[in-house]
Amino acid sequence: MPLRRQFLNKPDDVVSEALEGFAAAWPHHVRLNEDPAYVVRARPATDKVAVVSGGGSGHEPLHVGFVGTGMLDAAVPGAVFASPTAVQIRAASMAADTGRGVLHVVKNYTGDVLNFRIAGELLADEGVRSDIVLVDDDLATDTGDADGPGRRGTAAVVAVEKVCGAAAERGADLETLTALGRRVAAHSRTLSVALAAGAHPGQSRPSFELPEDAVEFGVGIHGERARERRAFGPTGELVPQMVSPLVKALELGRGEQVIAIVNGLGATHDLELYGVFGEVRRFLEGAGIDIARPLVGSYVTSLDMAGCSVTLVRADEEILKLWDAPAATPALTW
Amino acid sequence: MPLRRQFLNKPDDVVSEALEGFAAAWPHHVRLNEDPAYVVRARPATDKVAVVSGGGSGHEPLHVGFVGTGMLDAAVPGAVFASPTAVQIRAASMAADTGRGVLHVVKNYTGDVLNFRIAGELLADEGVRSDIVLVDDDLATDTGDADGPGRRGTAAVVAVEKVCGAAAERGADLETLTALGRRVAAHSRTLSVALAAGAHPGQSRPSFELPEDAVEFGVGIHGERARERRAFGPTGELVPQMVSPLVKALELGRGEQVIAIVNGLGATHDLELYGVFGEVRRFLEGAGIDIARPLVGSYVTSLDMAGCSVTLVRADEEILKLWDAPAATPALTW
Amino acid sequence: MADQLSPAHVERWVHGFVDAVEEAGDHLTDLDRRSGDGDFGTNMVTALRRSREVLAGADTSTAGAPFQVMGETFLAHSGGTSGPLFGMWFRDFGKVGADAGALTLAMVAEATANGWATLARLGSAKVGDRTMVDAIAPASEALATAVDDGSGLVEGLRSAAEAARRGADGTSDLLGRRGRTSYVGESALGSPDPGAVTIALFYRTAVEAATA
Amino acid sequence: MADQLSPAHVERWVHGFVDAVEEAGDHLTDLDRRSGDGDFGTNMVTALRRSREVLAGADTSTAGAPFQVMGETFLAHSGGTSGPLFGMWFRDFGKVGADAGALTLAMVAEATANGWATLARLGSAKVGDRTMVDAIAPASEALATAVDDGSGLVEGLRSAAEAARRGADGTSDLLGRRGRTSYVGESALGSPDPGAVTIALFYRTAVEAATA
Ligand SMILES: Nc1ncnc2c1ncn2[C@@H]1O[C@H](COP(=O)(O)OP(=O)(O)O)[C@@H](O)[C@H]1O
Ligand SMILES: Nc1ncnc2c1ncn2[C@@H]1O[C@H](COP(=O)(O)OP(=O)(O)O)[C@@H](O)[C@H]1O
Ligand SMILES: [Mg+2]
Ligand SMILES: [Mg+2]
Ligand SMILES: [Mg+2]
Ligand SMILES: [Mg+2]
Repeated sequence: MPLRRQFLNKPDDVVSEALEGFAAAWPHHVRLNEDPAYVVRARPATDKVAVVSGGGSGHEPLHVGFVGTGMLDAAVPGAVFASPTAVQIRAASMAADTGRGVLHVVKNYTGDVLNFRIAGELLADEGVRSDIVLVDDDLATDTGDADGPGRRGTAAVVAVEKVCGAAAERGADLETLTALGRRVAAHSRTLSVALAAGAHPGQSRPSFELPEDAVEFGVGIHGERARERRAFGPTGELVPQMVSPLVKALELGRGEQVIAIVNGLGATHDLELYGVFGEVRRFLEGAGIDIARPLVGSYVTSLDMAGCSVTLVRADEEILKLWDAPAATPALTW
Repeated sequence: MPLRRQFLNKPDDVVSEALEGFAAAWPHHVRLNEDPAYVVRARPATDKVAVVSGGGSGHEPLHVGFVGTGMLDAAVPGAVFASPTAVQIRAASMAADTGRGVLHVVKNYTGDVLNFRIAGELLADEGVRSDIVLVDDDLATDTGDADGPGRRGTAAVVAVEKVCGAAAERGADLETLTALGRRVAAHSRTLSVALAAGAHPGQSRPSFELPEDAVEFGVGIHGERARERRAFGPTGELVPQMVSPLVKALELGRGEQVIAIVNGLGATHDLELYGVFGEVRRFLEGAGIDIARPLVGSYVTSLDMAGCSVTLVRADEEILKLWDAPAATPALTW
Repeated sequence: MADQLSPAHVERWVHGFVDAVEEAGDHLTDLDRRSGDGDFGTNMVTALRRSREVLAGADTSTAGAPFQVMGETFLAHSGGTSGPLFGMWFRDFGKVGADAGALTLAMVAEATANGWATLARLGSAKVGDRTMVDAIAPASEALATAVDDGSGLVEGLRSAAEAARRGADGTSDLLGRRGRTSYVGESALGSPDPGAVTIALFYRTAVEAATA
Repeated sequence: MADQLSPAHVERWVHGFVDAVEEAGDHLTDLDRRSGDGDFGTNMVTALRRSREVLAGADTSTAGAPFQVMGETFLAHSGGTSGPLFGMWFRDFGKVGADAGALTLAMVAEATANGWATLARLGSAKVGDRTMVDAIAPASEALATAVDDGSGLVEGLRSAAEAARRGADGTSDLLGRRGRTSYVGESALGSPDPGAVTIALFYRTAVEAATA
């Protein structure tokens, strides 16, 4: 039975203690409000639309690691894998609002969507305008069922936060940002594969067990199992199974440009992530698709899951310019 | 039996494939020379002492991730956990040399020391001046035996590379840099604790097994066991056992300033690292020691080891100024 | 028998509701175990107890105040799906009674209609989806009829409570189409939806408060 | 019997050495297993085979050239402790013969003395530490004496080979104080140090090349 112990005190305090340590580690970037819990920039912006995101904890550096110039104005962390409350979101949004409204970047999960929608109503009562960009990039949950919960939101949220963050910094208004974020989200797809599940704080059992010859194909970022198991194999065999459906779903044609994100799910080593990226590159080269911008690292994790995701974002000149714009956050700076 | 599979093709190709992917992912930062393998800045400096480091692979982002403005001019990766060869080091050093000499930042391991010393002799034959700063911060291997191999080099190497990199960028000469680097190394100590060992590429067994109630205390970064096992416990109990000996070994007094590095060993989640950092802070506050600069993240890893290290570096105004100087590398940018 | 709900009546209603849910907590959790993930009762009781504590120190001089406190408490502290939904539910009652010295039957009817609309907007649940909306909708219709008919407060609340109970009971025969219960399919049949049962308790305790 | 080692002699020496280590490979690995980690023979044979391949295409018109090739090959490709040390060892032979049409006994003595100094500088091993230095030191002293005495090439090489062999044999009685063998303590006693044995082969094959 794989044992997965963690460095922690009481499991219930993991998030609040981590937030305290995080804020102390990045005093020039962020400031923590303890109750309700949210993180804002250390030097709040004064005249721009506020870009705010949030969701369950356990995905670090997402979202708190992306608070800073050029990305988020505030991040709202929930408990591990649980949505923040609407009151947290309202408080963070009001702290970040400069009077020009608030863009909520929300990963598509029932709880997150519900609480951000409620927060939007609460904010309206306070006279604060807000709107939601729903990020729903996980191709593994694309059932085509219009009545269902839709695709989950995963690593494409980083692209949405980067691009909208940069546009907001340049003065774009809320309508423009909402349209831009929705465009990025609509043109993003992700597939994730796990070699081993992570374990919840305080638990030593991973959230599922995998036989030696299988990978969890199309896994989510909350320790839930995928719909499919496939044969374990070398990256040269696994990666095309991930990238090919993304290309098809986005209907990417020869000569098109993408942002490609290879993301570690928590316990996957850089050596592996860069190897995976090499395979992504080989595949896309073969398809005549140009990786205009690469991003490789562990940005959206699922606790200590051994796994990785590949995200493709169709890019145009506007998106690339915003992607290249400066950012200064704990997790992403250029 | 914990299963630790990896994303890879042939285990023998892990390093070369990762390097290829790494270089493709950071084209504006680095350029890869394939044979002999080394990484240099994409835009080489023209008039400064070259700062070059290297060592076995499996510690990523160390060292290749620190190539860029303000840190390394070149990094020389060996096979997993094995020193690069002297010929690799010579080639990297000659590629990086601008005529003002080369500083080698070397972690204290027999193979690394031998190959860097040989490289120094080879370089002398080519008319290239070089000198070595040996980083030997691992307090767990401080036996006091003058004839022994001495303390191992671990996470303090990041501080040495950052500080010497910044000073080199400002024009310091080789003698000054060597003295500076040795000063930083002499005032640095680290202790590392593992909750689970990592596994070599292609192997599914971790390099050692731990009972549920024990931690490997004073572990290295090559999957080797520590001399000691201690009781597993909450971070509030484990962290003081790590920090207290560091304070003693450095003879840190009340009112002194340190750079504190909390480093993940590969599979340890940010939530945990920030929790650990919180405990480090509490302990040092109690001892009246000021964390002038914090750094929290996975910078010097041991494959997918679950564990973390705490490094303290005694800091003065010069060191802090150099620490704060801009850096633009794949793994560290500010 | 009151014909308006004074702030004291509303407080009694709210405390009666907290007590009733506390008493039914294990049963509600069990219902959620059959049709979801088995945390409903526990979450509900936790949030209600917290509300009771906050209420003890709060200014409840208007008829809406107790509901405003409950709304904020649920929105600030309660997780899961039902927590925020109940938060918005209570909030609509708080809004209607915000500046009022008492709640009339028409105001209860208005709050119920607003709350139904809010929940439908937020959770997209329609009647028949096996959610608390299946108790809210008949209660709302009963209240509207009572107001139209010029019924008295107690009579109107009684008809609402009766309608809500029947609606809740009826969820036993429904297949879930919203929330977690949509994943369990037929195995939930035979047990009512815990959210709907809780709404029935909400109107039952209103009657008790008005008649006590 | 030559009194100088021409480039052809040196090539024969080098190939003879490669063959001899190839033949002794398993035995050397076994010795390293007793006193270290059991990779010595394998590493050595791999690097020597690679050297032989490079030599086939290299310009070896000077007496030092084959050694230069071997030095570079070992430094570029051989891991472990002994690989780089042997690289530097061959390199010192390459340097002495760099521009020479032939190697005299004095030049072999000089290269040996230089190599010894290089290894001592790099590896800090002293005589008696159970390393290849325990074969090099007596060979170096024998060569110095031979040069002082005006001995012929073959005679001098023979005395070096004999001294190196005795030195290597003697390591069986030594406790390791450098490298991995320092960790295994007494359990290595009774078997000679593989590095020292290899140095003895180096001088034995020199004699064979000079007398063939
Ligand atoms: N979309 C929805 N709209 C209205 N009510 C809902 C919806 N989804 C679930 N519910 C109600 O919430 C109750 C379950 O609440 P809870 O246990 O907190 O949810 P979960 O544990 O699934 O997050 C159900 O009994 C149902 O009445
Ligand atoms: N410090 C040293 N100086 C000289 N020779 C050494 C030293 N350490 C080891 N050796 C030689 O290296 C040989 C072992 O080589 P090798 O198996 O490549 O080393 P390892 O596997 O320990 O890295 C020993 O037999 C010894 O002759
Ligand atoms: Mg539930
Ligand atoms: Mg639940
Ligand atoms: Mg060996
Ligand atoms: Mg070895």
